[in-house]
Amino acid sequence: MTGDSGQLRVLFFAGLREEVGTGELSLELTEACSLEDVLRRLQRHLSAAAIATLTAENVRIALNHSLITPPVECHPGDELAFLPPVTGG
Amino acid sequence: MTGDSGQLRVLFFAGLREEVGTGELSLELTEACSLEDVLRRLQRHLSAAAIATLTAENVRIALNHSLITPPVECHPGDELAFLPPVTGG
Amino acid sequence: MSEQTPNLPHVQIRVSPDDFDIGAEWQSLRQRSGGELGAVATFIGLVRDRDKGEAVTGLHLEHYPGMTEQSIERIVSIASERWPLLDVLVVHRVGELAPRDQIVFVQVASGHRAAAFSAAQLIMDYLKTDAVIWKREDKATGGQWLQASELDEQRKAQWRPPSEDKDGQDA
Amino acid sequence: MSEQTPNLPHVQIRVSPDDFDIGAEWQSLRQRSGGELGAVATFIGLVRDRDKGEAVTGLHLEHYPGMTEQSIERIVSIASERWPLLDVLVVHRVGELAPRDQIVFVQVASGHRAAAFSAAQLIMDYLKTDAVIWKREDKATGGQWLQASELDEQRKAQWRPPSEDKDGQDA
Repeated sequence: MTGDSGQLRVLFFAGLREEVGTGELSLELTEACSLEDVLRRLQRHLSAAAIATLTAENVRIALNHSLITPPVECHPGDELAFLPPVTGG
Repeated sequence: MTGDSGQLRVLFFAGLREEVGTGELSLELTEACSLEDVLRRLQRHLSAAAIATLTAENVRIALNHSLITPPVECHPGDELAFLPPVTGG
Repeated sequence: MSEQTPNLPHVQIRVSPDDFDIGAEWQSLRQRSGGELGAVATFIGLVRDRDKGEAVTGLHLEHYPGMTEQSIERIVSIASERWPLLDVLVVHRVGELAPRDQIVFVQVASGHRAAAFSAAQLIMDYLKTDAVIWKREDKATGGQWLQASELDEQRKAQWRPPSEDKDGQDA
Repeated sequence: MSEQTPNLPHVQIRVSPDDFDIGAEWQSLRQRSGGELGAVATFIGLVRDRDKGEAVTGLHLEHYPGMTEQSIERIVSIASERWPLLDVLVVHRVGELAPRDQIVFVQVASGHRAAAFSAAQLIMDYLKTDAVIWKREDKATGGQWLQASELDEQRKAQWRPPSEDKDGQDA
């Protein structure tokens, strides 16, 4: 599940991808950091409106393909994904 | 639904066909007759054991493709069928 | 592409010794359907090679031409009065079948999945109890005419409309 | 013809832009199955051309490679732990689809019809609520990301095992 060390891949899907304007960002990471730190760093790249949609109540967060509930630590090489409400079938 | 006038077709299916030894018998009929009359006339062609299976509780009777409950009258040209328990699918 | 009245699905019932081709039936349904087709539920029944631990050598199916088709039409009507269906196909084979042979195919099309699934399942449950078809299962020890089981009767009874439900226990 | 442990069905999950061929999938299932195969329930979902009276011009489906397949595997496990299944195939398309296109195919094989039907229906109900897939429905007035409806959630909840049922109202 770990990719390039020193990077945190951050993924956005569906409506979040459209809102953010990209499906993927990479953050340089030299050590473990909290989800709050990640959001703080994302503010440099994204609009306040985009940050608001990422932290909406119905958005779930996956770390390395597993759903997680904060607080959580992200490590270099991890993949963090923001998932709006799903529906298949 | 009516066939040759003057005849009553009598049909036997599945286990009844095997028991009776044939799938079909024809009785000459000049006028309406009751189901009891039909059974009485069938006794000339069939064994007592066969008649017993025809009149078993789980055997249903159809006249011209419609399920009926005795008493019922059969007419020349009618088709009478003895139906053991069904199962499709 | 025929126009469909919502409550009058296109219905086809075939009872014959002929085998059937699932892919061809689906292509044919797709071609005659419009853009309102959203959900198709199907069921295929096959001859199993064992029953209660004994090898099954074959299945003999018998029908009453005319009355059998009528009995299946009635079953399809029960389903189509209950759910908004677009298309229903029931194919039932008769004659001599071998283990692994296809026996029955039910294909139900609707706008939405719940109607398609429920209708296909109701039709299969009623075929077990109400279709005018007889089956003899042949084994080395002889042939036996099958009957709908108590469980089959219970499954049919579960489809009883809530309005006929006296004790109000239906979920 | 592979040997199957009763509680471990042969499972295949495919998430891709590729269309699927119902007839070929059934032939392939038939070839890899043994004589214990008695019942196959399938479901096909298609893109409808209208929604709430408005024309639908297309459907855009998005997935999260790896996590999406995992989420569907979990759904199939719920079904296969509950019923004795022989074989399960789930094909889900992603990318740009047009009205009348095939979206999803679920094919469940079992010895008996009730298990096959129930499992196929549970899988479809859970795909609506739990599969990690996103759908944008495009109309002349714009695109809208879909969500599982309240009814979808209720349908999923109905599959809750009786043991988890606090008030004992399940039928």
